[in-house]
Amino acid sequence: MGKLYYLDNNATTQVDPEVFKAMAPYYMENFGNPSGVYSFAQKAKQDVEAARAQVAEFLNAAPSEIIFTSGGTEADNLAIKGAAHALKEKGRHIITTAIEHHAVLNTCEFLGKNGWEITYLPVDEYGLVNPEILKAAIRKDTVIISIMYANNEIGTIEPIKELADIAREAKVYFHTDAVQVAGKIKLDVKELGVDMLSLSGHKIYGPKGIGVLYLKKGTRLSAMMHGGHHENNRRAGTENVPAIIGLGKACELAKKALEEGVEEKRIKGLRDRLEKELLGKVTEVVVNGHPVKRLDNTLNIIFKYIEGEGILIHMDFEGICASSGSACTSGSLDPSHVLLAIGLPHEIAHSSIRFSFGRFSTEADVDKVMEVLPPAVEKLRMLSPFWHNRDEMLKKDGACYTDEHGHHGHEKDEE
Amino acid sequence: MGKLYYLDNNATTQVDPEVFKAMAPYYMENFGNPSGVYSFAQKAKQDVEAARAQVAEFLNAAPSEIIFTSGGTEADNLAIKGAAHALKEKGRHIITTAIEHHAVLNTCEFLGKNGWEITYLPVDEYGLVNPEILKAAIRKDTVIISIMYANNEIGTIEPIKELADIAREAKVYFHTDAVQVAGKIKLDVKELGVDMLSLSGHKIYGPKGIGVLYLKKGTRLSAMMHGGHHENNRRAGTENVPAIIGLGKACELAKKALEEGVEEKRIKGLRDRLEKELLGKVTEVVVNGHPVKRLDNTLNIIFKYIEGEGILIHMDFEGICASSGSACTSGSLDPSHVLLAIGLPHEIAHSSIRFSFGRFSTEADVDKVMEVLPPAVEKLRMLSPFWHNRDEMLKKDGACYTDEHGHHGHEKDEE
Amino acid sequence: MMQYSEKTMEYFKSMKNMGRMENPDGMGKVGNPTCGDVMWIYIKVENNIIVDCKFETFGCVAAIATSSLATDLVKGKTLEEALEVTNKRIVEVLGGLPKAKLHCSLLAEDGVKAAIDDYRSKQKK
Amino acid sequence: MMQYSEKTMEYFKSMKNMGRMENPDGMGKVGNPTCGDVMWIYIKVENNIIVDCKFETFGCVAAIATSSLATDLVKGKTLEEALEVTNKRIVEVLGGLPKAKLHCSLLAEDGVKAAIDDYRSKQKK
Ligand SMILES: Cc1ncc(COP(=O)(O)O)c(C=O)c1O
Ligand SMILES: Cc1ncc(COP(=O)(O)O)c(C=O)c1O
Ligand code: FES
Ligand code: FES
Repeated sequence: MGKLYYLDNNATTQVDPEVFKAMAPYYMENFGNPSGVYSFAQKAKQDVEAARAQVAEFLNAAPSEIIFTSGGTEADNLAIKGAAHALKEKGRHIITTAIEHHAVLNTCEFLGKNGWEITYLPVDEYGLVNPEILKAAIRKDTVIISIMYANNEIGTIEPIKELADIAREAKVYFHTDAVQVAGKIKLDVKELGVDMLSLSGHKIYGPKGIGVLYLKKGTRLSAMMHGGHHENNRRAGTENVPAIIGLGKACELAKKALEEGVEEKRIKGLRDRLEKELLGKVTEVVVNGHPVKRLDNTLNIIFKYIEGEGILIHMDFEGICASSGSACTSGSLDPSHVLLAIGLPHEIAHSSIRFSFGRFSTEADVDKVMEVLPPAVEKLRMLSPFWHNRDEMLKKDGACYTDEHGHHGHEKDEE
Repeated sequence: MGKLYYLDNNATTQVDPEVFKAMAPYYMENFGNPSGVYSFAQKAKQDVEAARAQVAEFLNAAPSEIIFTSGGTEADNLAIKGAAHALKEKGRHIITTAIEHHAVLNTCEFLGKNGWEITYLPVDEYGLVNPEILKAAIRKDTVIISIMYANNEIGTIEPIKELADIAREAKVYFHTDAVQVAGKIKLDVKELGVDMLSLSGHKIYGPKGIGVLYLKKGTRLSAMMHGGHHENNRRAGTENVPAIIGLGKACELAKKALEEGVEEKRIKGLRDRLEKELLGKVTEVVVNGHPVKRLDNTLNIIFKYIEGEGILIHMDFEGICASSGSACTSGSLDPSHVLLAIGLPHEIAHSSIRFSFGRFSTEADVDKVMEVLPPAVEKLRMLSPFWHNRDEMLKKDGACYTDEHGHHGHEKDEE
Repeated sequence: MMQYSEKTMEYFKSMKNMGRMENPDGMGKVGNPTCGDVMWIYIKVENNIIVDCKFETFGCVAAIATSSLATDLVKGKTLEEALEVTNKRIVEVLGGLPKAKLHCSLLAEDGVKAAIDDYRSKQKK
Repeated sequence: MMQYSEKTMEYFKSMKNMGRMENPDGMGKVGNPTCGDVMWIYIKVENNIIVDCKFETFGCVAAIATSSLATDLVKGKTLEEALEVTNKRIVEVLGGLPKAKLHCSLLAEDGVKAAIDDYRSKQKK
């Protein structure tokens, strides 16, 4: 494989060399099972607890509030199913949003088929949840509200503190999927006032196959995985020691980087440069997500009249890695549920590309995209029937290609 | 830490250097998310599929019958809950045994509290399930039978083929937890005739945090983890690529070793030597499990009149790693449910030590145990009230210290 | 996600025959209800033979590759021969398509048919 | 599983005062209903002072360590002083015990008490 221009950090990140260095000794040297009585096993146990403390510190939580899971998906499943099960005598109404990750959406859907009732809150054109709409949706039998902190596709950041306040006043558990926020914005569970929060290792330069559910002290939760007494009886299964160590290290590094504040600025700089240059060079593009309340690393952009897949493949020929919609939903033919939820029509939703920058992104990545992408778009547009007939079509059925959705399209250079 | 004499391979194994070598490039180089469209991600996808094929070959299954999970615990949970949920309209009776791993036992217990009825089959003094008793336990509403292939504590090997035949005739799904068998006995799901089978990576010199559920084509199963379309919609969550690659390699190595047949013979030799020498040197010991139908690597042995923990600690002082009962249940004060199920009284069950040999065990490990263990036992017996009064006590209340349970105790040297 | 064959990639890359045709003899506009994708096929016919064929496609990579291939395959063929270029044949030439993408090749078959229909109906007038 | 303090390990390792005592002046036999463990404490008393104390324990590492420590602590003490050696004090000296193992230290306290009771009841006879 030739040189790589990796701009898909919302899908997964490269493990940081320091993280790998921390993990590596736990495969062949300190391979003990933390449940063992002997010192060799107890060493593994202690190291797991040290990692738990690192994660707790990253979130401003107590170590006992940290549950290690197999990933963000399991954390989301455990939060929602675990609390739903624990509270099933209290009520069976759950509120979430239309733009959640499938780990939340499909979990809710499953519960919806098994005796629970789910309300999916709408979002506005930027992907924002309206607190007033949440307030109005709460019922007497509402037990859980699950709203993601930032959206993986368009990067919009929800007003979690405000939403969690509403939940607390109504005495309803509040869960937030913070998988995309971790390492990008400072996370403080106390300040946010959430009861549960999900993290995933591989989105913050840690390993795949590990995640965290933060569970506020006193929050009721039924275990989902049954077996040994691991994780204080809240998640059975032999601890994934190397991954836990790696995640601890990843949290430590993320905390440091956020405190220093240099990395995110640099990343934002790259993202902003790409956005500006693309808007300057390519016509008929629309940037999705909120202009300001948006993750600094994310650029979701629509190239009208052509489909994203072709663009991706053209970029792939040149070593550029980016995605259309969320990585998890590719394989399906449906356009992104997030883009539909912010009001984009079917065909436009098919035309989006997501660039997500990260710790290892450089100016060279932006250079390369600017070299490859504009001609690719042009090429694809040359064979698009919609492109050649766009004036006609705009007249004929505005439904498809008006600029209604171009909330901060071309005119956005000044952002 | 000084030199290690690691004899706890049923708790976890050291990752094989070849496995680590196979995994290592997937953290910082081939770190792609298999869901991505671009070649870099597709490479990860292909490698995951190659590993799936390795696992399938190891089990004589089709790759499409392999579901990757986060471990043996999740595989057990998924098998039992997933099938129970899929068949809930058909019936809600599940049969298992009293000696299962907690991943099965506690899953059944959970279902038992949520509308299912569970039958726990008894076992004989060796830990064997009687096929006739299974037959008699099957009811019209029985939907799943889950019986472990070999017990992790005492090593007894169940007659799975025969038991699965009974299940098939009764048209009941048969699941077996083969976590302890993998790599020790040849596994062939077709020959066994099972519908579901669980594996765990870290018991076969693979990494922690990865496991497999073999699901025979056509077997109905509801997913337990909801989210993206991973694992053919049967298990959501970003694939743990490095661990999957490692597990594939571990299966390949295990398959090769079993075909060559040298490793298991060597391991059995070590185990047999330790057993023989201990029985020759220490009085009042009892070997648990079946004399012949037993894993070649496992020695579960009782040192009467003293508790296992003290012995373990004495061995730990000298770098010997062994366990009492199963690693997963330590932390609890109750004696092993397996030892109680084979009929041992409470105090005797507290007196057991498990040695489990593995690929990296050597004669030096046996030498060390023989150097350290007999004097430790003697020392501990010197302070045991039961030891000094054993003749008296034997007379007074035989319940505790008769030799009834010493099925193949001292006289076992000839095995 | 998708595992495309090399041949598919080649056709996608080359985009052979892409673009619009001025004054075609026949034109087929087809759309795929499953995914919302759209394909337009243009043909030029002389003596019952398709002497030129072009396409415009708003769709996935498979849709683009199959349209390119289909136009290529029918060029130089009689209308009757062209009607025998089935999606099965297209998938064959590409060396297979991912399962979820088989429907895209149908679009190409339908596009050619629609263009020929259009040509024939114009001839009748 | 258990995280024992260094002090606990020291007492477990030394097994100070372990073993039976011939012709003790008092003997306490206590058992722990939670875990089934058993502890026997022997004392020799001269002029109301415990001049020797030994133990036999069938139990966990904490039970062994606490019996050893308890016998050590009461040696040289008057009976009244010895009765003040509570399990709290034992845990303190050990520098803590794992939560699940706190009950083991109670066994030691009870053992000493039982031995003194036994001595006193014998004296009365
Ligand atoms: C917002 C969000 N939630 C949950 C997940 C799932 O996490 P994981 O990949 O660790 O299962 C992801 C990423 O895939 C995500 O972006
Ligand atoms: C028989 C058996 N089943 C299941 C498990 C659980 O597997 P894991 O540790 O991968 O969760 C174990 C080991 O702990 C085991 O020995
Ligand atoms: S997905 Fe629409 S044509 Fe291929
Ligand atoms: S566990 Fe029984 S005395 Fe400690």
